[in-house]
Amino acid sequence: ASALTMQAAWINDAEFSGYFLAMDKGYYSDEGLELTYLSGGPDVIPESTIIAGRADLALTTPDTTIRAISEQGAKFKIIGAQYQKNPIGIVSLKKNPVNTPADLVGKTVAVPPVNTVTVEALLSLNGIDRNAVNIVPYAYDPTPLVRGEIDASLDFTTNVPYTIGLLGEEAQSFLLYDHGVTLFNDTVVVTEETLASRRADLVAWLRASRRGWDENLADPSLYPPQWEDSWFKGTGRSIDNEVFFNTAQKDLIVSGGGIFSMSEEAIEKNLAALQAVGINGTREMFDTTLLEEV
Amino acid sequence: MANRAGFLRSGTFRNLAILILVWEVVGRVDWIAGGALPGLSEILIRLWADRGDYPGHVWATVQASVLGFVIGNLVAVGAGILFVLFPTLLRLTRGFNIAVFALPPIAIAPILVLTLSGMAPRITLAALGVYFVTMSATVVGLSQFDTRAADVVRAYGGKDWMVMKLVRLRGAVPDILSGLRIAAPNAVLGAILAEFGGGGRWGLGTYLLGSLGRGDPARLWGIGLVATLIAGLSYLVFAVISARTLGSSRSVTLNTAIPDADDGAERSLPLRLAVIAGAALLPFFLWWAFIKLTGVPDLIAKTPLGVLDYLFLSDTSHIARAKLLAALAETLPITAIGMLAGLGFAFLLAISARMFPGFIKTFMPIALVTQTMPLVALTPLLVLILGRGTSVTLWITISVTFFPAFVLLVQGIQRVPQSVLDLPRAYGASAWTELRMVSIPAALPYLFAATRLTVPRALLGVMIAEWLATGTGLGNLLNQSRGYLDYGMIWTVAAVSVCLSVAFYYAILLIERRTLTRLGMQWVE
Amino acid sequence: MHHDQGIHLRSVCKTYRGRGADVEALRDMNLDCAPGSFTALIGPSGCGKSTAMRIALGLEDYDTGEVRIAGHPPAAATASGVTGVAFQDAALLPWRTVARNIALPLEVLGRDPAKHGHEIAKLIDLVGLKGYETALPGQLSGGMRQRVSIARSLITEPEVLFMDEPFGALDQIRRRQMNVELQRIWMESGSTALLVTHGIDEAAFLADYVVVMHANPGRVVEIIEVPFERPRRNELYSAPAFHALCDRIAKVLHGE
Amino acid sequence: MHHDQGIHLRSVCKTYRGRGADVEALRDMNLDCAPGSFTALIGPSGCGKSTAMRIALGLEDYDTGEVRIAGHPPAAATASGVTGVAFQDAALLPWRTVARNIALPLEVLGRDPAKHGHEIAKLIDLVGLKGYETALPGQLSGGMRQRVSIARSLITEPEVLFMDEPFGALDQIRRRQMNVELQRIWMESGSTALLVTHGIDEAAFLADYVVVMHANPGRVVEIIEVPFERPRRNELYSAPAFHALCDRIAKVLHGE
Ligand SMILES: Nc1ncnc2c1ncn2[C@@H]1O[C@H](COP(=O)(O)OP(=O)(O)OP(=O)(O)O)[C@@H](O)[C@H]1O
Ligand SMILES: Nc1ncnc2c1ncn2[C@@H]1O[C@H](COP(=O)(O)OP(=O)(O)OP(=O)(O)O)[C@@H](O)[C@H]1O
Ligand SMILES: Cc1ncc(C[n+]2csc(CCO)c2C)c(N)n1
Ligand SMILES: [Mg+2]
Ligand SMILES: [Mg+2]
Repeated sequence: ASALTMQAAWINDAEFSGYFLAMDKGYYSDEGLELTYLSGGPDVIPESTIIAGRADLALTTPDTTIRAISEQGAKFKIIGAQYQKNPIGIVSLKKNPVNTPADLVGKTVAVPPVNTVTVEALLSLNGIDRNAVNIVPYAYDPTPLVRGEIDASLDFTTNVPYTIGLLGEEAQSFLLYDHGVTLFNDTVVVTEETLASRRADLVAWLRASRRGWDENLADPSLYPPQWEDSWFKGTGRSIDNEVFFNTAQKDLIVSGGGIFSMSEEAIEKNLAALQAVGINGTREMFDTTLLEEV
Repeated sequence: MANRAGFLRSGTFRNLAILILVWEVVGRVDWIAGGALPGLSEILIRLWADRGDYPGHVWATVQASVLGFVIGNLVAVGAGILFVLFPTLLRLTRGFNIAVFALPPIAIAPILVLTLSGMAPRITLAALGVYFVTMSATVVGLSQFDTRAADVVRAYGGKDWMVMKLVRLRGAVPDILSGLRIAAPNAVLGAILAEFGGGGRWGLGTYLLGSLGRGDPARLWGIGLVATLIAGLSYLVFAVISARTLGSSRSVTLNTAIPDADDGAERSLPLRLAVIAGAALLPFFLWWAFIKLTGVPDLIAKTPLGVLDYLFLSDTSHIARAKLLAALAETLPITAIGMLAGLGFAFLLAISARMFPGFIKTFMPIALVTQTMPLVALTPLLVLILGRGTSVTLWITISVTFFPAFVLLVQGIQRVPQSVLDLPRAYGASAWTELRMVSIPAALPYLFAATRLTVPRALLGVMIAEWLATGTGLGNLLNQSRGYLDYGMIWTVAAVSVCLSVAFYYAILLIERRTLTRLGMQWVE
Repeated sequence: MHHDQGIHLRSVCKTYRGRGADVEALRDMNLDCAPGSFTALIGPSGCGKSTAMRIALGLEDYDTGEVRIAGHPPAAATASGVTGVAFQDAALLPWRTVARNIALPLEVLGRDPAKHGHEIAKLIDLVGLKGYETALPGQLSGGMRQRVSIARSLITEPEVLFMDEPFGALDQIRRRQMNVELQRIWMESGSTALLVTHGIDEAAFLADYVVVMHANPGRVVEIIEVPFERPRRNELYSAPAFHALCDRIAKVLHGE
Repeated sequence: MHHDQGIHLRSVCKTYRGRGADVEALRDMNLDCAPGSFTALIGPSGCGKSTAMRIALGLEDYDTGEVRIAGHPPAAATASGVTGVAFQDAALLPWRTVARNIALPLEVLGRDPAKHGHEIAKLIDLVGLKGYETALPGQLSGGMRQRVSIARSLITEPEVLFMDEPFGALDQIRRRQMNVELQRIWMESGSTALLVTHGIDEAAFLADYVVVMHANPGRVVEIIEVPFERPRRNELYSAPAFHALCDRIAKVLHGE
């Protein structure tokens, strides 16, 4: 079997269910791969891991990746996209709702500093003055939102509304995707070098992962409970939360072209959205040929 | 046995009980920040419910922090001894030493994770967290030796290393121990912070990350308290040993001898210039060597030349410079205030430690919590209480800076020989008068050492606050740049912040030398 | 128990405890120095002289007994500024100049040193340190440091003066000169003085009463009155009566 | 310049420079202690006695002149273990017990203290500290600390012995007793001894030569030979010839 290392974008949660399942069921071995899975975290920059050669493949945020290619000359290729629609959204409370980008005017919104550009893209695409919104740092803790210290936060709409519900509030959210920021997320990224030398392995990975995702999304509530003592052990999160997450993300992942697919139209939309904030992406940054092989 | 009974009856115990009760009530009735501060019982209940999660995380963190603690401190004490024996070495490596202390963990953790594997990044970060404090404490301790005793050794032909072995090392034991006390929480925090970037599955840091999104303060406090417990145990061990050795380490009478003014200084001008040049270039050389040796690709790892290029020569350099200057303009003023605030707070505490020993014993556990509780977890609460303005920045800066200064100051005050304390007491001096006239001046070398520990950290504290709470200045710039994979800016901010810290440090050093020389006191580089 | 301006220790017992063996430093120590009297305390090394003095100053706890200084418990007496003290060890603050070391008791008592510049200068002159006003203790010889400490003990014009072997490191000439000066100051001020010394002649020259202590346990064995007229002059040293008294003190001291 | 086993300072000048006024501590100091001789150095406080001794031990730089101890420069002499020293200040290590403080020079010289247990015990007995072997310096009286430092200076059985006012804090009985013991040890060992003292009688009792110094600048003004036979006994103190010599020393000392 040939060894392949993947770098995930975040700590173990339902966001990566497809891979967990594929690993548990041996789909990667079936494809002749010996997969090493690296969890992520707030200080892990997945792109760095592959540049440094610590992983062969990474799940990334496309805006970061494309910006790195166009501005730093990084030699990346995007070979697939887990989320057809980015689950990132503006999350607020029902009692103080932010329903559209326009509602953000005069509000305080907490954004992870690494994602400020994404929000700036949203504002710019919707013709809102950047200075009309008070952007403060966000560290993935919903407490300030629930306590009303901030009006909204940028977070995964697939995840945080569940927690807010548990805390006795009702969440209101919209996807950035639905307001012009038409980006993928958890894009599958490799270096050009890896692409050239390990093409077959990458195709194998895509195939096995797709199998895992398909099976997982068939019944989103089925698998997370089984991972209580394995993948999710010690994460501090709850299984109910993962089921919620897995269910919520289904529509954002499945696509007519199969999991990971990147249609020409979708790629166009990504490039257009990035253009709005001055990130110059090109079609060459995406390589759809592996998916075709799958 | 008698000790334990004494403790139960003591004011400390009573104060602690009161403190816990107040905390419980405040937490229960949701007084602070609308209930964001949980009561102690809520935390304990949560802790009990989560008990299954903890062993694996605690074990991972303990492993990393213990290893880092041991390695970092061994290196620190060894380096301290070398530096005292060969002051030139200290001068040469000073920039590097300060850099190690002042480097923002958010900047180095990802680099460490990329260059090292397994537990190594965590151990390294823990070791980096302890190195400078212990080294500094070792150096002050070794330099505050009794020259009369050294004369005895020299009169028998004993050389410097013999004086070191027989006089200085033993005399510095309480100081080194106070260094270890400060190091304990630093090691734990270092390990936890490395877990943020390590992508591992186990460790309190990882657990904290997973728990952040739950909006459950009781869980976060539970993790913080467990981390504090780990650090606190180690703190306690060294505090007890320190108390045991202190009495017999104090001179019976105060040494009045004036130290040689130019002990170990390079005499010739060319040599002095060479040392200065070496000291200035060494950190950059090590930086360059680190990158070349680890072979990290150019895109991620910028060499000093790379940073120069980024900042001055490349096409986009004017944008980078503008961003950097704007950030500096936001960060620097508050840093100056933060330094003073941190130092002032430490000083105030050290004085209270002498005047109200009971109060300070009660305060110690709280102080330890502030040192081991990761600020990511604490900031939401702080923001709820203080908002996102200057006060939260100051608060965070104080909490990041005061502890080493405080412990070192207390140590300096405790070292004053009984015979000189007798004098003010024989004239009925109040504790405050005695402190003012004898203990504080006698502890001046420690006060300066404490200041030198505070100053580089102040900038770091401000940057953490900017990154977590205010979203301004260098801290925010650093974090944002990570989202752009803008490693040029990341290295630039790290380098600039270190250079600033070194500059502050040298400024203090200059004042220190002048003052101590005037007062005929022993100073170390 | 007297409650006058003198120094009174009544049945004071003191045992140092702690590491290793306990040391019974004082057993049933009684000492009465009448107001305005000059008492010399003499005894072998380690017999508890310093301990007794430290107890009188409130610097050391004692196990049983009672202590009154100028009618008050030690702490009250020292805080009111009536006492002056020169310790066995000079105990100078290394970072203060000679003049500022001498001024320290004034500062502790909240008096303004600037107002006492003249007295400080006079005392520096008295102990022969003119020209060393701004020297730091590290620049002085052992005997010079001791003289600073003597000057410091006198700066507050104390009503009760304690001195623990203040002249141990001085040469004979300076010692005798200082003895004469001390006598003068004491007579002018009418203060109560307690002097710990190893010099039998010094004790006989200066004191109204010589209190002789023995060791193990530390206790007073005899109080010898010194009858010579005041002011005593250096000629006294050659008087036969003086020698006879010194011999008597020596005998008691040696336990013969 | 002699290159024998004695102590030789030739035209040594030493000025303390630095903060404030310079102090000329020694001007053209000459000192010759023949091998096996006992020399007493006497002079007013601050005349440079300690400075001369520290220079002889290589602890202090000097401006001009030459120094030879047992035929070697100070550093070489001390390192070879031929010297022993008791400083004016006891300078004990606070964390070492009495016995281990006395053992310190052995450790510095790389000798095994365990092999000298007997000598240590004998010296502790000699200075009257039996029972205090395991006491720490903080538990001792001033005089007791000084006695530890005397014992420490003798533990290496030095060929050249320096003592800076070692008996300053001792009572007369113990002082005289120590004088006799010191004479015995010195005679048995045949060592060269240099004793700084303020006691004229002590100098006359112990020394072959009394070197008298004056201050400002520190210099030797006269060397007085002491003719009394050895071993000298306490009876000597009452001999008229002894008194006459003491008076002569005093005269020179007082500059008459
Ligand atoms: N802090 C202490 N702890 C334990 N024992 C002590 C302490 N201070 C003094 N002692 C003991 O108490 C006894 C008396 O000591 P003190 O200092 O009063 O003697 P002294 O009469 O002043 O002697 P000297 O003339 O040598 O100064 C000594 O045996 C000494 O060992
Ligand atoms: N480290 C120093 N710096 C400056 N001056 C000093 C220093 N040490 C000594 N002196 C000066 O040198 C002179 C001689 O000092 P030294 O200690 O040799 O005197 P001494 O003869 O031993 O006196 P004593 O009998 O009082 O001990 C004194 O005037 C003193 O002020
Ligand atoms: C469940 C879940 N929670 C938080 C994050 C972290 N996060 C929130 S927004 C953002 C930037 C775009 O990915 C990141 C990293 C995550 N990835 N998955
Ligand atoms: Mg005494
Ligand atoms: Mg001297």
